[in-house]
Amino acid sequence: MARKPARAPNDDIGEETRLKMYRTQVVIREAEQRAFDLFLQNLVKGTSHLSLGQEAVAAGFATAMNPGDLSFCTYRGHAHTLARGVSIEKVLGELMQRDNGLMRGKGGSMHLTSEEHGVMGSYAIIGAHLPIACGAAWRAQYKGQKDVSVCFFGDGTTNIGAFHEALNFAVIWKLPVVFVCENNLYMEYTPIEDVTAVQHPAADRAGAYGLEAVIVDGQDADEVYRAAQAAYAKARAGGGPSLIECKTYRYSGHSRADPAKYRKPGELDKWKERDPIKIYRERLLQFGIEQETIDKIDTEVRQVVDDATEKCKAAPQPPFELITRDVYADGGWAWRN
Amino acid sequence: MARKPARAPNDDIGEETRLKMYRTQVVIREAEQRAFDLFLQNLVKGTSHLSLGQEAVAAGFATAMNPGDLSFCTYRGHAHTLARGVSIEKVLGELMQRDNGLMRGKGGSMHLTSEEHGVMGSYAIIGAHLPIACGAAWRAQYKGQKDVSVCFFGDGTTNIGAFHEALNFAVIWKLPVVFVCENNLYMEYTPIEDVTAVQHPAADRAGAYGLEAVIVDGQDADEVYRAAQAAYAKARAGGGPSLIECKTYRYSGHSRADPAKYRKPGELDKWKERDPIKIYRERLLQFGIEQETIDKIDTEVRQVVDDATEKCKAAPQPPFELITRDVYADGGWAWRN
Amino acid sequence: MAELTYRDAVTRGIAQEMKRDPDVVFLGEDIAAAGGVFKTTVGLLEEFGPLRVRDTPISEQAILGAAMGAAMTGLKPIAEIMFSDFIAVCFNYLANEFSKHRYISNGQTKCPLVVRTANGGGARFGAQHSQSVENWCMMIPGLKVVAPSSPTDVVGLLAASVRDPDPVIFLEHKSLYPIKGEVPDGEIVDTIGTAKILRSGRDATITALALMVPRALEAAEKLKEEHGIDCEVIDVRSLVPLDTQTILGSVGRTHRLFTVEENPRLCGWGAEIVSIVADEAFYDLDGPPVRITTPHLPLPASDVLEDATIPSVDRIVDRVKRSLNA
Amino acid sequence: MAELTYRDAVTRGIAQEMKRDPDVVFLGEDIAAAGGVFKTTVGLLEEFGPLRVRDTPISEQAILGAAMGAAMTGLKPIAEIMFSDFIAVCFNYLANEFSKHRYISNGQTKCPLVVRTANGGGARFGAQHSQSVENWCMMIPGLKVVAPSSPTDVVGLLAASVRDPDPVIFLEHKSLYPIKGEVPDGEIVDTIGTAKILRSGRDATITALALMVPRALEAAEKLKEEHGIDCEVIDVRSLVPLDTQTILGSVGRTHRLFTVEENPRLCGWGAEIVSIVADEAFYDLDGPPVRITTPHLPLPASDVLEDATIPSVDRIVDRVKRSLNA
Ligand SMILES: Cc1ncc(C[n+]2csc(CCOP(=O)(O)OP(=O)(O)O)c2C)c(N)n1
Ligand SMILES: Cc1ncc(C[n+]2csc(CCOP(=O)(O)OP(=O)(O)O)c2C)c(N)n1
Ligand SMILES: [Mg+2]
Ligand SMILES: [Mg+2]
Repeated sequence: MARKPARAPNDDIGEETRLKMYRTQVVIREAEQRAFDLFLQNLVKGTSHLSLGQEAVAAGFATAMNPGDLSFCTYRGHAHTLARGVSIEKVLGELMQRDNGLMRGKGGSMHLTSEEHGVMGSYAIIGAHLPIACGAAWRAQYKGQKDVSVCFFGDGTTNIGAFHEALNFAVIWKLPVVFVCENNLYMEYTPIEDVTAVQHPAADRAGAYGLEAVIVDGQDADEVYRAAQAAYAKARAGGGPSLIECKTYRYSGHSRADPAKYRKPGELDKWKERDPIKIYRERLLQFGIEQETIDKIDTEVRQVVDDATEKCKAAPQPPFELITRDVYADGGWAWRN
Repeated sequence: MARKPARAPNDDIGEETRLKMYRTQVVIREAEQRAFDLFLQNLVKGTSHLSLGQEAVAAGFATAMNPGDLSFCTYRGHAHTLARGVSIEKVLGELMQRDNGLMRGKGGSMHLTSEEHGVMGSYAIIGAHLPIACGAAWRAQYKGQKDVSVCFFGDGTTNIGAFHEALNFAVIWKLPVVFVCENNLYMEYTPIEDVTAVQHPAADRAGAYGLEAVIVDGQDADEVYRAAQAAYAKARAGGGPSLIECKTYRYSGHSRADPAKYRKPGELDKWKERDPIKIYRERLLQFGIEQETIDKIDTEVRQVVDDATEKCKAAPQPPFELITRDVYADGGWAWRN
Repeated sequence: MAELTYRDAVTRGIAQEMKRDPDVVFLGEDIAAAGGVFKTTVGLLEEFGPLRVRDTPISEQAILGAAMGAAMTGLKPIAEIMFSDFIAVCFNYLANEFSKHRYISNGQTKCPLVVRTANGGGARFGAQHSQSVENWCMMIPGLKVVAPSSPTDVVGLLAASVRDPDPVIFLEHKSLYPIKGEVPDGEIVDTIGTAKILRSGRDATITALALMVPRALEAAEKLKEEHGIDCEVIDVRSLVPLDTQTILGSVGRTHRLFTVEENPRLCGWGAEIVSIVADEAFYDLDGPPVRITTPHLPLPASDVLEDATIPSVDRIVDRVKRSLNA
Repeated sequence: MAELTYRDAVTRGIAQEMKRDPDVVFLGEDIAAAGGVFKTTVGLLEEFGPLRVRDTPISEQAILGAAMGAAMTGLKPIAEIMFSDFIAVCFNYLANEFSKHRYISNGQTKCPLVVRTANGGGARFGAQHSQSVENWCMMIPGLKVVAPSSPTDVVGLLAASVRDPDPVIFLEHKSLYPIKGEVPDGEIVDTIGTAKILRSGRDATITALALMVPRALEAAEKLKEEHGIDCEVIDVRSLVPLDTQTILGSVGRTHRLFTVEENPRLCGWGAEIVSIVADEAFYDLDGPPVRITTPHLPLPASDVLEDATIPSVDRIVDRVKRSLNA
């Protein structure tokens, strides 16, 4: 069968990137779905915050990054961590608090960190990582390094003080940092509109920092990718920070404990019609990519998730000696002589 | 000599109110000037933050208040405290940390509080009192009481997290609170423009909370008074909060220790041309008030300040028994049995 | 008498006080429509309406600041901070504002409010959602600090906290929410500042708080059965005011002191108690006072690691036994 | 050797380290153009330029957050928090973020930063600008906490803090800024975690920190001259790591322990030291260990009241004398 043209006319993204973005979204979808299954089996410990439905945001921003760019995530950070190339096994292992986990079970699902992949941490105190991302960007600026710091957070985070301090700080110092608000309409269980003075929690605040209001369709990875590219380019060129609000929706509850009864009737179904992976499959076909290629990605990813699951189930618990390790830089915890 | 008409045509403020506002400004000017003299004599202890040059803001907002309205001030709160009718002796006594002080020397100059005058405290941690004022306003709303909570703070305060949280909170709950930013161009020693992403630190943030941007000439008590009246009326009518930015300038240093070398050349002189008391004297004359009446106020106030000074100098130190008093509501400090 | 969970006791305590006094209002994140992330406030919105039970944005400073301003002017707010770890983002209100304003104002103002929060470990939530922060609160002059260990104490101490004219930090232990206990019918009001001797004993005094109380009791049983060591167990219940009389009295009888603290070691509440006993009952002590604490490190998330970090029944048994046999 | 104020020693310490290492950067409110509200940073902007010495807005969370992000990725930031009381508005960074990230990440990340802040009373600034918050810092696992009492220690310990691979809270005492001392020429680098015996004595050990050190020394002189009591005075210098060997060694010789703490009593650092000594050196002690602290209350502004609140030379003398004569 003849191959359709890889690039449609006027397309700026291209096949290779699109396939990468597709695979990333499938990785997130499958890994998160597996995480959900595993905690139904009581194999995921503690809490867990899934990004099912929000995959396009993570995929778009990560795919547009260069190696060396830095991600700062929240407790809802599995997606962003996977999107930077961290292995599914390590992520699931951490959720299962096994020794093969990304932090060997010491951090848990809310704190995924992989320095070698540029995932500079997942922070579970709302808003705290926005100033931290500013600091990383300040380092880049000071050292003349060209990496961008990208900071992901939710709509609810726009109402905490640290958000405000970070935005002002980033602008006055013209830092190469990109703030990404994933507006999924809810904080934990409370609709964001009930507790926010403006309609667009991030975009309507941009002007308070002299920034442009940017709203992106968070269900369309291409749109996200383009917005990310523009913001990174601006940051790398010394143009300072951006604040981008992505409209999206989470399919699962806020965390493992949440049955999400607060949803408006029909809301979930309406959003599922614009499922990011569905949208992206159509996009790929539209740009001439074969169904087979797509199916192959799906199969491959599922296989990786299955393998990872087995490895995690077989992995040992972390050893007790980890408890007193790495409090301080000497590797130990001695607060006295 | 025939009395000139007390009200010029179309005037909305009237003689009585104007005389009150004038007297309030003179009280602040004279008392603050005296505080300055007293700390040159080493009779004012600790620190002190004067409002010389900013008198019109305090006078305008206080004069427009009803009894029962509540003021929440900062360390730079002498002006707002005096404007609510607290005696000069008590204020100077507190600055001198004497037993006749408003809090008998226990609080000091940064914490002037007079519940009976509606001065619900002066807060020395930047931004902390904005949420507190929201709480007082919430009580009024909940109890159906008609008082307004008025919260004064500086330009520098608009960059701290609590500012952001309070503004959003006040708007979503539609609280009867008025936020007054006295923009005197500097935080302590740093020009506000060097550290703020927008030109008008408060007004340019109003939109982030769905509020109208209001900028007022803080050197003109009438303008301030009108803005205050409008905001209070809106609050009392259930219309929710306002954020008002008053452009003003402080003549003295930030605090007693500060020679204010950071001023731009000529800046102080330029502002002194628009001295609020000078402007207001002219305004009174223009509305037909006699020079004599004005002079009499000046003389009276000076006398009160002189008398207060003598009383404070003669006042004893606070007794040691105060140290362990009023930590808890039982009047004591017992943390154990 | 009805059997109630610690979780439902929280709801009952709040409801009891809101029914009694219309000035009691309640605010926090996800507490109204959703009934709280720990389901401790289910039904309160329905019972008391949206003016008294209010959902807030994620603005902990606004929550505590608003509670303070309302308390200063005539309400009796209960504010929820979802996890006690988040006190760190609004610590200024505890450390500098509602704790100090009465003093600063020379007694003019008041701050009768309660901050309820889910404290402690055991849920495998990791370093930022599992801390025991009782010492963060105890060290601040002007606060009262309460931490119940049973459903009945939850109701009674919560009622006492709401009625208290001073700011009270009310630490609920998240691992105790599912435990059950018999709770008397009708209104329950306890007294803040009173410890309770839950088990009498002659050989040693063990002071404990919250989740550490059932563990200390179980350890005492084991010590008795397996080693013939007879421990008195005191549920401290209230760190401020601190019932030093009960503790000193007990040490005067047993001559040995152990503290079981979930907060990490340095400057924990046990240090304070040891320093009081060592000073005032030095000659009563027959051996060193010993602190059994979470080690001075952040909490690991993993279940096996977390369980090995927070004081366990076995650790208590072992430490007491070794110490008394030394 | 040159005579230097404690204030100028801060400047010298920062300058020494900024000269040595271009990755050392410095940020805070009014620290650059104005040279700091305590004039501890005069001339640094001129010497190191606006890229390394940066004025910030009043955004303490942004200051500490930015310091952390910079530290994690390769800089060695020094952040100033103007008054230590303001740690309360950015406490989350101390309590939950830079203290825990290395642990949370299983050793992947680092946070080599220094938070400098003006701590302590004596300036008649009242309850929100005079506190001693050493226990706020000491109680957080993952932090190091240093508090120098002399100009030489300021330079040496500040240098050590900047070079330390972990986050260090560096508490300067605002009432010590004007004191003078001889400071050696050339580079000075001290060691964190070491206490210093500043005066040998046989009858009792007094541990003190920062402003309490000169007071303890003066008290020791008086106790010797007026009452024949010979005290050993230890400048603790570093609360974390804590040099327990020096303290335990001293108590082993003197058999009595006093702590002189400026922090208010409950959960103060002295409680921690007492609890260590009472446990590990119980049989060395000839009498109760005694804590001399600021009482557990907010600080009054008035000079006479403030002086009567913070431990004074006379109070130390009196307490030690009464205790040893008991
Ligand atoms: C300071 C703080 N307050 C509250 C919480 C509890 N909490 C965790 S997630 C969350 C909701 C966050 O909403 P949003 O920012 O929209 O992110 P989302 O979870 O929707 O991705 C809340 C309130 C927290 N972790 N930290
Ligand atoms: C949280 C906090 N940070 C810093 C300070 C120190 N400080 C006191 S006043 C001030 C400047 C405030 O500027 P602005 O809000 O403009 O008020 P102004 O003094 O000009 O009236 C600063 C930084 C403080 N008191 N609290
Ligand atoms: Mg959300
Ligand atoms: Mg200002």
